[in-house]
Amino acid sequence: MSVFPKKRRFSGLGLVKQALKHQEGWQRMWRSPAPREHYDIIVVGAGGHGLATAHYLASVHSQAKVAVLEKGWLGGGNTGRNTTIVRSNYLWDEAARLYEHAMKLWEGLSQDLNYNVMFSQRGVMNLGHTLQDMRDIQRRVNANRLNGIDGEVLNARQCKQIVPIMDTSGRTRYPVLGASWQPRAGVARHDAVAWGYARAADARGVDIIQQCEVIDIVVENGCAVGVETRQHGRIRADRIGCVAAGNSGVLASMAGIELPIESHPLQAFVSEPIKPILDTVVMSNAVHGYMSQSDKGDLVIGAGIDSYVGYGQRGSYPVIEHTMQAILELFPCVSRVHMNRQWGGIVDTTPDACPIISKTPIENLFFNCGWGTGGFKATPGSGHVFADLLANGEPNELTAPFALDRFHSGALIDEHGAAGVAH
Amino acid sequence: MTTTARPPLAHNALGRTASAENAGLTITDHGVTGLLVLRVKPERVELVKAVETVLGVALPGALQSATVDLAVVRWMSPDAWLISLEMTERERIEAALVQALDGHGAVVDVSGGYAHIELSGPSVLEVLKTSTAYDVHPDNFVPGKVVGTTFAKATVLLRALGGGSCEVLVRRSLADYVLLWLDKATTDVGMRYVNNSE
Amino acid sequence: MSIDPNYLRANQGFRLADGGRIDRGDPLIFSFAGRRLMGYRGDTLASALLANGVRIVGRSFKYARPRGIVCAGVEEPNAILQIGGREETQTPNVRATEQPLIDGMVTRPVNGWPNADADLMSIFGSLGGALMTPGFYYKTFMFPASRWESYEWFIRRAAGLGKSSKLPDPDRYDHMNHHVDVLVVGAGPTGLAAALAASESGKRVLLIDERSEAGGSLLWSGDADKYAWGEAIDAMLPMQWVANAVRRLDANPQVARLTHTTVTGYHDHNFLTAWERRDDTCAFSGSDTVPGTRQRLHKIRAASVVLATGAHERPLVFANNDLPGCMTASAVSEYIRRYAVIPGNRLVVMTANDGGYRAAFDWKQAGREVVAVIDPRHDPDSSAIQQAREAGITVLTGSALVEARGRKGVTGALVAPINKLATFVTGDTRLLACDTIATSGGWSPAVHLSCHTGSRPVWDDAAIGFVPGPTTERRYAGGSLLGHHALAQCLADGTEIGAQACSVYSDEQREGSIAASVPQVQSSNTTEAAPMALFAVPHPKPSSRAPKQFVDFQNDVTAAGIEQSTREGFESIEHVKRYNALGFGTDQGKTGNVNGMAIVARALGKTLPEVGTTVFRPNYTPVTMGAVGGAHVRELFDPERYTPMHRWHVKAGAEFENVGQWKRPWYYPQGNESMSEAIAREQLATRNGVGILDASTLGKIDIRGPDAREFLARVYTNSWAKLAPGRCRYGLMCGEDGMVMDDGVTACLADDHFHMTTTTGGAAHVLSWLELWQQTEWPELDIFFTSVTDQWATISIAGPNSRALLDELTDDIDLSAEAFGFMDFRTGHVAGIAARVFRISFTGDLSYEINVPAHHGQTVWDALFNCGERYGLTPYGTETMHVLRAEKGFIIVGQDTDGSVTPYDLDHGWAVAGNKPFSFIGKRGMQRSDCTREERKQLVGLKCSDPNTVIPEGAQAVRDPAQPIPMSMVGHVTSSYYSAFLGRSIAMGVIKGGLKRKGEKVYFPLADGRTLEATLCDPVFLDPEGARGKV
Amino acid sequence: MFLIHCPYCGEDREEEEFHAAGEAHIARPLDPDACSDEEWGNYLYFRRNPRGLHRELWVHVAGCGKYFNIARDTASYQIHGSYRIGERFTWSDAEDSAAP
Ligand SMILES: Cc1cc2nc3c(=O)[nH]c(=O)nc-3n(C[C@H](O)[C@H](O)[C@H](O)COP(=O)(O)OP(=O)(O)OC[C@H]3O[C@@H](n4cnc5c(N)ncnc54)[C@H](O)[C@@H]3O)c2cc1C
Ligand SMILES: NC(=O)c1ccc[n+]([C@@H]2O[C@H](COP(=O)([O-])OP(=O)(O)OC[C@H]3O[C@@H](n4cnc5c(N)ncnc54)[C@H](O)[C@@H]3O)[C@@H](O)[C@H]2O)c1
Ligand SMILES: Cc1cc2nc3c(=O)[nH]c(=O)nc-3n(C[C@H](O)[C@H](O)[C@H](O)COP(=O)(O)O)c2cc1C
Ligand SMILES: [Zn+2]
Repeated sequence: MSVFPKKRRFSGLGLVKQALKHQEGWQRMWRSPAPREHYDIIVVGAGGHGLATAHYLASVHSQAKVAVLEKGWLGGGNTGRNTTIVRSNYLWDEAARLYEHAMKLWEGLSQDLNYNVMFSQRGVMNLGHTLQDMRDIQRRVNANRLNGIDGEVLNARQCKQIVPIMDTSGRTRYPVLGASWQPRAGVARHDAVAWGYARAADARGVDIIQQCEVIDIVVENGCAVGVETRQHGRIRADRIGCVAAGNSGVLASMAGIELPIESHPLQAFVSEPIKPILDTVVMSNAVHGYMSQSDKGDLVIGAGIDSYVGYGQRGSYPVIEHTMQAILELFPCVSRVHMNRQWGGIVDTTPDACPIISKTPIENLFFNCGWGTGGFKATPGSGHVFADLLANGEPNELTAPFALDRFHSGALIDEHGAAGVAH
Repeated sequence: MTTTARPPLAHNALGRTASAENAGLTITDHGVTGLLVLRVKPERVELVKAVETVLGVALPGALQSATVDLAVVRWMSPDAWLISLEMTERERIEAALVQALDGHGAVVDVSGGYAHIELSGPSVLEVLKTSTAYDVHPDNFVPGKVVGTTFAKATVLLRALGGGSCEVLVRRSLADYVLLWLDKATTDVGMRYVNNSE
Repeated sequence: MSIDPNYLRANQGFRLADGGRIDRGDPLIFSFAGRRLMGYRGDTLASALLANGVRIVGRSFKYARPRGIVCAGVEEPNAILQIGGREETQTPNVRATEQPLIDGMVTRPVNGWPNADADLMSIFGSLGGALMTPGFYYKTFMFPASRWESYEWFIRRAAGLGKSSKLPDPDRYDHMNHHVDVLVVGAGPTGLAAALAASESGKRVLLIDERSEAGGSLLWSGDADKYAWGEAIDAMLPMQWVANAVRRLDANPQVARLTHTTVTGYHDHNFLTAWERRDDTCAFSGSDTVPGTRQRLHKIRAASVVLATGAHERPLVFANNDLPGCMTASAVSEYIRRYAVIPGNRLVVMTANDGGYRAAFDWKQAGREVVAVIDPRHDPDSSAIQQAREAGITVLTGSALVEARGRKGVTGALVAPINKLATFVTGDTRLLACDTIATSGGWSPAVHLSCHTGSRPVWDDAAIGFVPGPTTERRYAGGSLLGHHALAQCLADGTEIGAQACSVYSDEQREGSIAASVPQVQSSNTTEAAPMALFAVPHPKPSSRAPKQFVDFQNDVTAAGIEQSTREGFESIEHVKRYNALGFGTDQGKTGNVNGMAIVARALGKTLPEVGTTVFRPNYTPVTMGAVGGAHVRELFDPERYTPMHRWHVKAGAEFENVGQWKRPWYYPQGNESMSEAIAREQLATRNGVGILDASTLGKIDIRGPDAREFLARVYTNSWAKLAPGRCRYGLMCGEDGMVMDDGVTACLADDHFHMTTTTGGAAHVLSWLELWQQTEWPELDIFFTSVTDQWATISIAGPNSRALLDELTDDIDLSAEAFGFMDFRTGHVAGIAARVFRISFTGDLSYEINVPAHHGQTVWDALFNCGERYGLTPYGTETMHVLRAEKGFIIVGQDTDGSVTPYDLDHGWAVAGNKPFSFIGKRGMQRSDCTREERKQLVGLKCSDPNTVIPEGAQAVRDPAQPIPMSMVGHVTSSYYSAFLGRSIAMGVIKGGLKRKGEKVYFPLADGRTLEATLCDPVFLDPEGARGKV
Repeated sequence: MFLIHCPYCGEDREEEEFHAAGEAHIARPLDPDACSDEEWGNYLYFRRNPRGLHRELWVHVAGCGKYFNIARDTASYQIHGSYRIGERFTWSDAEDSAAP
């Protein structure tokens, strides 16, 4: 059942009709509303996760008085700057369940949103270069399969069949010994995800307020009651959910709390567009780089995080350089291709490389953060479960393990060891 | 029983001992040198004094080196110096230093742990500039100056020598890598390898 | 080549008879799209193509429209070519306007089938053009969901510009580091003046320009000129002045100069990267000579940076403005003056400023017809217009060129009168026949670099453009980059900022007090009319209905598309960028961005500064990936670390394993042995006789000082108070979270002196961990750490014969069990070499670890082999070592642990001294509530019910194999081997509550369909009493 | 890429010679055994993570091997000072009120 009236639904026929009208009849995908004084729920941050949260609050929980406040333009945070890898082959049960939940939502997302997010299940390959890498791969793939998540262990020859341009000769400094392979994994068009969610949430009455920066969280008697914004003053709410990725720590400090998070620059870069040479996503922990090719033809390449805290949306050059060397190690043929643009995001890293989806010591204040270098893939799932937490006030089975208290009890879900680069 | 000490580069992948004509870079391999790491807190003035008496020279300050007949003393860190000397002198000096330190600080023999090479020739500056991000311009990297820095992807101790030459001390296990690096880095100018270890 | 050069020379129908900075004595033959053509040294590929009358150089990305050369510099959006005659040197997307012509060069358009001239895709392009507006993909291809992948296949094949080679790049790239006082970017008049001023200080100056020679825009405007711009600098023709300046700079030893080098990135703290194209001759000419370094990336740290990067001319946006033959006005001048190439015969100029008139003058001077100059300004008064009229050129003021006509190239220009604000057409259109259209909408300062460190550019009304904004870097800007277009001003700017930039050191020299004199300009240009801020030219029809008006040529972004996106709610310029791919191309919108912003502003009723710019990021122009990687590729990607006995292992035929950066012998196959046969042989030889392992890669740290013991007690979990000199102890090191981080044996050499060993992979981390605690938390402890990993060659001999073997080589160590017991340590001589010998064992057998200075390692190793034969001495590698230790239940950190395992989880509670006075690192962490849970995963042995089956490492355990998926997993296998000695498979793993469940069964459902069964057991499979080691 | 002043070497050096080691001045609780799980967890994992002025620990790994502190703006990346372990650093700005 679509929320869009027929006139606003996107379809091939609609495109033809618009073409005949010289494209003059297109309507806004989302409104630009003035904020109300009070909302039932305020979501801070119009990244993919925040917008998805609003969408599911409206569509699953029938919450109407919801606002998403965004300090810049929607989708302009990490959602707009990630390398779009989507996979669910995480090691630990808790994480695997969460990411697989997201994967299932991805599989029908374009239809659900009536917006083609170009989710392309072209497969993701995680390479192993050492014997320990291969043990870890075996362990993870076995766990995935028993968790009902697709996965295979490939040897070097099989890797080469899927990715002919990869150097699997064994002559490289760190030869490719094999890989894990998740066929259902892939990439999606990052901007479209934000736009699709925004359009769908807006259609259900969610107010998406851009250029509205939260500068304080109003806490009365240990209870969050609203936010102070730079552009629109105070907006009150019954519940507040912060989904601000790299800026989560800044929001937390507004409420007087600290989080087990450090915000680091994470960089990526793209080549100029070229004809297709890579049909899947290849990731390597050991040499530290990963690459896919977008539908537009550019090679999309991701780096490791910079080691310092940084809010500049840019990192240091050596990281780019080392990543490039790793890419050339795997794909020596792309050396003459030109690198077009590099950029950075601010990723909210946690000690166990797993997110925080949690209540806080402040009543009615919730956080969904800590997705670090790998939350794009979780966007639908994250929004879905966070909507549930915001609507009910209590965690469900999927979110409970991701509460803040694990950093006190020690029940960390340590994805570092086995997944390494967690994109 | 007599034995031959193997210099670190003896098993290098290139096996290069020949010389290229008109090479831009000459690599002189000094083989196994006596090397001691001396550790002492500079604020322990009496210990520093005692050590200096043994060495016959004041411990050099940050990024400096001091040369005496006996040895070259290189600053490595506020409480660490690397002393090179003749192998034949090593044990004697080591013992004397230990005694001078009187149970504090440390003297550690690392003679086997480093390759000791020297770069000379008309292209040294160019090769250094492709290899390290340290400012090796002669205005800054003046003779006698010692810096710990990166060299390609290895960590080394560089010391500027007179005449534009440069000493490189690199951990033994990385010596072959450094040599391979230099071999490639001199693609345009050529290199010559001189084994000076005996 | 077989074609007659004279024939080709004659074919250069658009080459002027004389002039230009080309060498007519050095003809170069190249090919384009299979045609052989000729140009000269000094030509760019673009100028040579134009000289030969090539108009269509490619097809557009989305609509497959024919495209020609628009610019003469880096801002070129269309002339993006494929270069390379051989597969391994195929180079995609080279800007023809920047690429010097090379003899033998093979070039092709990147799009167009069967060719760019007659591209069949253009049929789709024109049919689909109406559909393929912004957001097209997001609105369609959704049904049925299963079809998306096949739609995508077609989309991907249609996209992309050039193609990558599929073979490894044969060329070499490297890096060069620089530290300078002043870096000057741009060697136009501003940059040259700045470099001259800075060079007078004696400071280190580096001057970089992307062009093949210095001069900047003087290259196309600075030679003799009888019209308005007959300028002279210090009484020299401008290009003479340039040559003179270059001579002076090159004579100064403190000044370095790079040409053909683009500063591509400006990073924090004045760190810049510059990309030098050195030698493409070999790669592109097809010659077989060994190439030198093809490209070099310079990494520059500058005390101050002078940006004199000039400006890019903006083409105007009008209907069909992408037809081949439409160019920027300055490009027309540059082709005529610099390359002696005339791009056509009949020119119409449309310019909103006086500068655009130059194209008309140059064209006329070249003897071709100027049809008209169209000027949107109403009654402007300037010397340029006067002189144009005097020269007999038709000037139509208050008018606009609203539409270009033609199919594969310009054949006419539609001109109409417009209102004063240039917002609508006020009268009838008129068609002027022409084949070339030159436009100038003004100049966009090249602010890119100034923005890379996060500084945002600011709008400057006078400049009609964005200029560099405030920054925290020591950065200076001048000349055209500030919108200063008068040559005299540029020279003054340059002189001033050059002096300022080098005076930042000395306070007394502040504020440009260096007395560099400003070069003086003599000019005949008297009156100038104010330029008009015109971006998109009005059309009689609204842009949604007019023929396409292109903004970003490379991505086929149109004015109508931008307007549509604002209608759809994409109001932020960043949204417009992403929805349209505006500025996404390889030119990063150098010509299109500001026009696009202006159209957004018009559509939203905002001002241009309100709309703002998108973020400029590196690279200024795209850089080859090879140059970024530099020489750190292939065998130099990461250092290989070798042990002192490395060459011996190679000779012995060892297979190597990468452990960290180390190369470790993995096993030593003999003859045709398989891996498992080799390992079985090595195992049995070791257990039954004696095996030898090169353990030199173990991390080794010398620890010395009165507080050494106290320190060890704090960083290890166990107790060190009573370890006597001459004794060794195993220790576990944990993080503050209580999780096992490393392990190793530490020997007490003296009361205040210890020799610590760490895992191979953990060595560096452990040393910095120790330093961290000592330096930051406990500076009062009197203790020093020195890495001695490289100092000691470590040779482990293990097996019942090891004592007898060692005995042959030592006179001064009493090896008897009583004198030299298990976990003892002795110094003495082995093979005449002073050695530290540890009697420790990672195999469970009698075993010695011999440490000798690395330079004697091979000697001792050889000596052992000299007398080893009769004991059956056999070298073994890491794989056998793993099996031997697993038989004894010894763990390997990183394999049997993964960062979530406490000592108790390993059943190593014996190695935790909970009662030490100091709360050692990790103690509190391992007591957290979750870490003391009963059902934690704990390390146990696993016996597969089938002794011949080795459970795969990484297999996941379940208690009930019949349960449906998702199954509830209880742990996994960490180590698993076939033990030839025990004649069965053995394994270890971590299993929930495993320590209390020994004897129970678990199951391993495998990917291949098998389910294995195993019994939990003690992990010590061999000699649980430990008798073998204590003989 | 940062240019970092090492207070021990007394020179500005390239970032590649250093490693960042997190927020500075996080003191180990004097009596860990007396800490609650919550206090211990806070010490282990919870950080200020400010956007703005930040004191942090770096180590000059490729140089002198010493740990030291830098005072840096995490938004502009400007480094305001480098200082040795045990030394104190104060910004002239009053903005730093949140600092320990
Ligand atoms: C270079 C890079 C590569 C990556 N690659 C991958 C990958 O391949 N696969 C993957 O799964 N993940 C990847 N990630 C991670 C992924 O991008 C993020 O985890 C995910 O996008 C986070 O989404 P979000 O919606 O939570 O955050 P964001 O998209 O960052 O949204 C947070 C929003 O909050 C807003 N905000 C912040 N503070 C305030 C305030 N005070 N008031 C109002 N609004 C505020 C921000 O402006 C922002 O729009 C990558 C990240 C980066 C940077
Ligand atoms: N209206 C007009 O007629 C008009 C307009 C613009 C400029 N001009 C003339 O142009 C000149 C401006 O002088 P200027 O020195 O400021 O600019 P310029 O354009 O002459 O020189 C800038 C130089 O910097 C180089 N450059 C730019 N970015 C670079 C990078 N990232 N790396 C390496 N090199 C880079 C360019 O290739 C160019 O050579 C004056 O002579 C002025 O009269 C005239
Ligand atoms: C998957 C992906 C592909 C991209 N491809 C391109 C590209 O082809 N051209 C381009 O200019 N930028 C590309 N970008 C980068 C964006 O231009 C931009 O740098 C990024 O979204 C960060 O925003 P910012 O640079 O405005 O801060 C891409 C970004 C992503 C996430
Ligand atoms: Zn230092």
